[in-house]
Amino acid sequence: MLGSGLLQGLKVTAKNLVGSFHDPERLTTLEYPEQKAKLPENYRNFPFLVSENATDPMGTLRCVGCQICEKECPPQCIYIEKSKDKKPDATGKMQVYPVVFDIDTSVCMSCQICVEVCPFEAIKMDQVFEIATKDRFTALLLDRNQLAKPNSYYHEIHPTEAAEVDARLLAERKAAEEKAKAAATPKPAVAPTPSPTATAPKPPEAPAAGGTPAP
Amino acid sequence: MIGATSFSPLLLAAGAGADSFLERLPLVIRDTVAGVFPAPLQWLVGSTLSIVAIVAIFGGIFAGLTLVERKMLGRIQNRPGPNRTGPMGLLQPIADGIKALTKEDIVPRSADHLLHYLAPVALLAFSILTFAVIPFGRNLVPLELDAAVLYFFAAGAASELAIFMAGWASRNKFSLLAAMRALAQLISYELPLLLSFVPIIMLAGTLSMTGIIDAQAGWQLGFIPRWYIFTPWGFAAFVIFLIAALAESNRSPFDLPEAESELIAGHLTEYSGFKYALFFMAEYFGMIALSGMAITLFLGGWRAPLPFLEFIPSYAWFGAKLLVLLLFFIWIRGTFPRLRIDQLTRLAWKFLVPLALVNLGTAAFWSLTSGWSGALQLVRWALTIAMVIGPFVLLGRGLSGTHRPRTYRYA
Amino acid sequence: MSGVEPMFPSPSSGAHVNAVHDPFHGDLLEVSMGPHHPSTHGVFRMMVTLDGETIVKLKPVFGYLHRNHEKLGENTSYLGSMPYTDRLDYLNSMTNNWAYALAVEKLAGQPVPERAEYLRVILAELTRLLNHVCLAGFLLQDTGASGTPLMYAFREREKILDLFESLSGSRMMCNYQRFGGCRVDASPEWLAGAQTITNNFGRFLDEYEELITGNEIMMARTQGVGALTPELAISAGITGPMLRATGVNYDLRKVDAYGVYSRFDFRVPLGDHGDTYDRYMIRILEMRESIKILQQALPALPAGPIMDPKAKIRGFRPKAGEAYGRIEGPKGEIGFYLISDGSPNPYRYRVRPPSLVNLTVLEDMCLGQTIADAVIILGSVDIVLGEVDR
Amino acid sequence: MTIPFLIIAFVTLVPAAVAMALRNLIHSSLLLIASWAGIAAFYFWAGAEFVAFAQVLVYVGAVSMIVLFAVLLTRHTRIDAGLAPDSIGRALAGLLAGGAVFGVLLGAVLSTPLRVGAKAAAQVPVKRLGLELMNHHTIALLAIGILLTVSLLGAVVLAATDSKGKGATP
Repeated sequence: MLGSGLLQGLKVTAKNLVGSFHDPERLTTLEYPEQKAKLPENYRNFPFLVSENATDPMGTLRCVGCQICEKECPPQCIYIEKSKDKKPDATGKMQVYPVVFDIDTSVCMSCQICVEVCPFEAIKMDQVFEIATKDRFTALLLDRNQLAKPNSYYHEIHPTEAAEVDARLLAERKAAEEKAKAAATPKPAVAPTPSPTATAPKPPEAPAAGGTPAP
Repeated sequence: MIGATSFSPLLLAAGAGADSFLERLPLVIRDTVAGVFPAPLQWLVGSTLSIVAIVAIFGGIFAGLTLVERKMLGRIQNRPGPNRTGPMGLLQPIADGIKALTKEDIVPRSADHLLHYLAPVALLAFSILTFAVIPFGRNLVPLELDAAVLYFFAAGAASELAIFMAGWASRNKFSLLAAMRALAQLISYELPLLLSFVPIIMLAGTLSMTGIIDAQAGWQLGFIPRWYIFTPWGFAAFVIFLIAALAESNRSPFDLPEAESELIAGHLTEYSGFKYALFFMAEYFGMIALSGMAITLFLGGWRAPLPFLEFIPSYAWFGAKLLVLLLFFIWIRGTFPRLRIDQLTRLAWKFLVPLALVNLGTAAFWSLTSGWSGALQLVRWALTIAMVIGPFVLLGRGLSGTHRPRTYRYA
Repeated sequence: MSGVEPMFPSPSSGAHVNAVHDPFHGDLLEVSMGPHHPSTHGVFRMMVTLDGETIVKLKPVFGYLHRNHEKLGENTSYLGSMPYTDRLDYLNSMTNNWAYALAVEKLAGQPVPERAEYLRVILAELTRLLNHVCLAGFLLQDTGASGTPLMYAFREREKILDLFESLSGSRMMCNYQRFGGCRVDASPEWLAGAQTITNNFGRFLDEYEELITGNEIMMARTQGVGALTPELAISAGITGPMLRATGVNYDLRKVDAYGVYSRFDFRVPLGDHGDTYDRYMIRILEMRESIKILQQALPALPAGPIMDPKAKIRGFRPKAGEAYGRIEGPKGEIGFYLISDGSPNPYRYRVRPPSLVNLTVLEDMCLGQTIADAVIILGSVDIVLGEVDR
Repeated sequence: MTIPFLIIAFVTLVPAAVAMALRNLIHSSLLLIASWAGIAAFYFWAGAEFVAFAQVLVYVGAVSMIVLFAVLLTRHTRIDAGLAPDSIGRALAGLLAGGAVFGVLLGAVLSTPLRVGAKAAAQVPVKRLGLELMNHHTIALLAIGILLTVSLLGAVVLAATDSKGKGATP
């Protein structure tokens, strides 16, 4: 019959009209400023530099200025200048640290390749997306002070990931101490314990290069 | 004096009607206001009062309608619709009004300035003229004309002129193409619109609105009102009238002139600011006037649907029916895609006009056999229904012959 | 077009339009639709020459969104190009990633673990649902239904995008596949979420079909409009739902049987007329087939690593040679052709964009139709300008 | 000669006169439509409502469209073509012809037996009009009906053959 398709269409829209008053499935709008959507844990926006504690962010930056992320970043939006002197890092080894670490967030596309290739777990993805600014140039170029955030914050936004990373770093630190103890005591006959390879449960971030930057 | 006798002031209700205070309220107001002025001026004051009342009330209904439309479309599409301005978005019409007023009114340099300015004014004038004859309530008949229905369509027909002026004055290829489309659509749907109400005139025996409403008075079998929509030919005429009304007011399946996906905004491309708002007001007034007409012709004007509901004042019933029809218009806008120009004119000439003509015959048969009673009554109903359904199915097959949902094979 | 003397001076304010005189058809109207036009799905322009309402000539103009994707590919490492493939056909980033990863794996002979193969099939079918729902919504929007079907389509699309966000971190720019597997493992809650979505999708499709497929106006507007003959489709290299709508049985998932598609049983719908209605219906039926694949793949997801342990992320130098990896993307055959000279950057990086190839026959389909049909025909070709212009 | 009569006469005659003088064809046709509305006002003033509405419906609604379409679709006239009389002789001939027609009309009007009544005629209800038409003037009504149907069918046939000739659209 000629009009039956049209009447069916009307029935569907009527069902949705009535449904939108009682069925949450049929009213999907989220009133943004008042109700905020819960971000999934894997959500990533712009990167940030992880520092061991909040008190002295510049002193305890995990980043050692190895510039791997600068080379691997597809749109080349990271700029690093190494320091002349060295300072001990978490495992006590003397490491260079970045004097200048800029990320141009107007170029960065949050693709998290820098996180993937960083052997030192020094850069992670943030979850802040309300970063509108009026100033187009300086405000979008974040220097290391604006980028640095404590490890506790990292635990806050990516709990499971942060836990695995801490477990791995702890293992490395213990292995480094044993090696140091073994080296300090007389030369034992047996060969030094092999440096711990990638432990199984870790998400395949990057094969931990045992502290020495890969070429 | 100009036709002093024909422009009679608000008529006192002829019918018995409940004399409740609410029913006579409009008359009381008119008499008190007119009483202040000297005798010769009283007619003038009465008319201006009704004009002011119509423009104010229907201006308000227009404002409310824009909000209701956006809220209802939103709800159909699983979203709440405007709810930021005012408590439930209630201040949205005021916000739209201010926006329309403050927006810059750009007139293209090569446009025909006089016509460009005159087009929205003419369109709005013609569509407001049509409100003069619609009886909103028992005592709310602005103008009691003997040939009221003809007056209504005369005013409606002139609005095509305004659309042509708008399309032509913008001197823009798109708006000229769209103005041509709009005219083709309006002219081809004028015929079904007129033909669908001719059977009503034939059976009611009069062209005046109050006469038609009186012809629909009384109840069948105790509680079914004797409205024309409850007769088979009346229902068919009502459907044709609604389809044609949709096309006349450029509403959803027929909103071809403002087909955004093709010709940007049709003949409204070169309008902005308050002129654009005027066009919209004219479109909504046209829609309200046509639904008012449909109510008067088919749904018994301001009559209550059930005998024991007579205590509610008549203009409340008119308002309720108007609301139902307007919501139906919005509901259709939220559901159907748009017809192409050739399909649209083919629907008018090859489907609606023949159906309306056949309906004329059915109504004639209905009026001739009004004497039948008892068993013959059933025969009469069956025959009329057959005379309505038969041509519908035959013409329908011709219209969408090849279009059928298809079945698909799988590799 | 000879004698372009403007009989009717095109007003400066109006759209760029002039009247041309053509010896065969008399006075024509040359109208430019786009690049800034409400219904051209992005920055795409059609120079349409009209005789009254019917189209006499249609010249597509594109390139407004050209971002030099392939030359960039030659200057970044293999891994560096992966996030750029999200931006090719920005509606289906998962299938773009998979096509690129497949090409590089073929180049480097990189094996992929079982779980990653299954995950890739699941994500590709979810992307197919996403893309076809988007198409149905946009097509109806072009025919004039004021947003209602589009909103229903987007309501379903959002659920799938939330899945992608909780898995890969971003709704549309997933950057999820790597050479030799996937980047992040799918948690059990994620798999449960995917299962509920696939189960409810069938119900949504029935409601959607009830609203649209039987609708007389929709049938009148799309049946017999923009018909494409199988011969022309094959010779023009059309692939994907557009080709199957003309009745040619060619689906890479069956032809190449790449990944683990051979383990799932699904059917390939074929049309007979090749017009806009068929192209719309083929995509609806393909969605139903994708649901069937998902319902088979999700429970059968094996445990195990999702990344081949020997796969290298940095310093990835495939041996010299060339490879062409292709998959059945939602819009057609999306392929990546790579030539490697042993350095970390590819020597040549070429993308085969299905949208561009399907677009080449736009004029053949639009000749003789009206301007209102041209909009729908363009909608049914389902182009995304990111992929057309690269 | 009451004031409304003068106003309506002004509204009818002046637009027609201006329409003749204007260069822009569209403006002049719109003014022509305005003068038709003036004629409808005359009917109103005379109390014949039905004829007034019919006049508005037919002329201002439909015939105006035909005039505007004709002006628009005739391709070869420059839209703003204002034909200045190119020779005095032609202008004089025009005036002469106009004057002659005016004289004949004036003679007919003055010699008719219609009495110039100051009071408007009695209000004729539409029902009586209908009955009158159907009883005394049925032949005239049917003849006009047939004429219109024939012209309608002719138009449809013409349109059908015309579109086929120029390459039918699918």
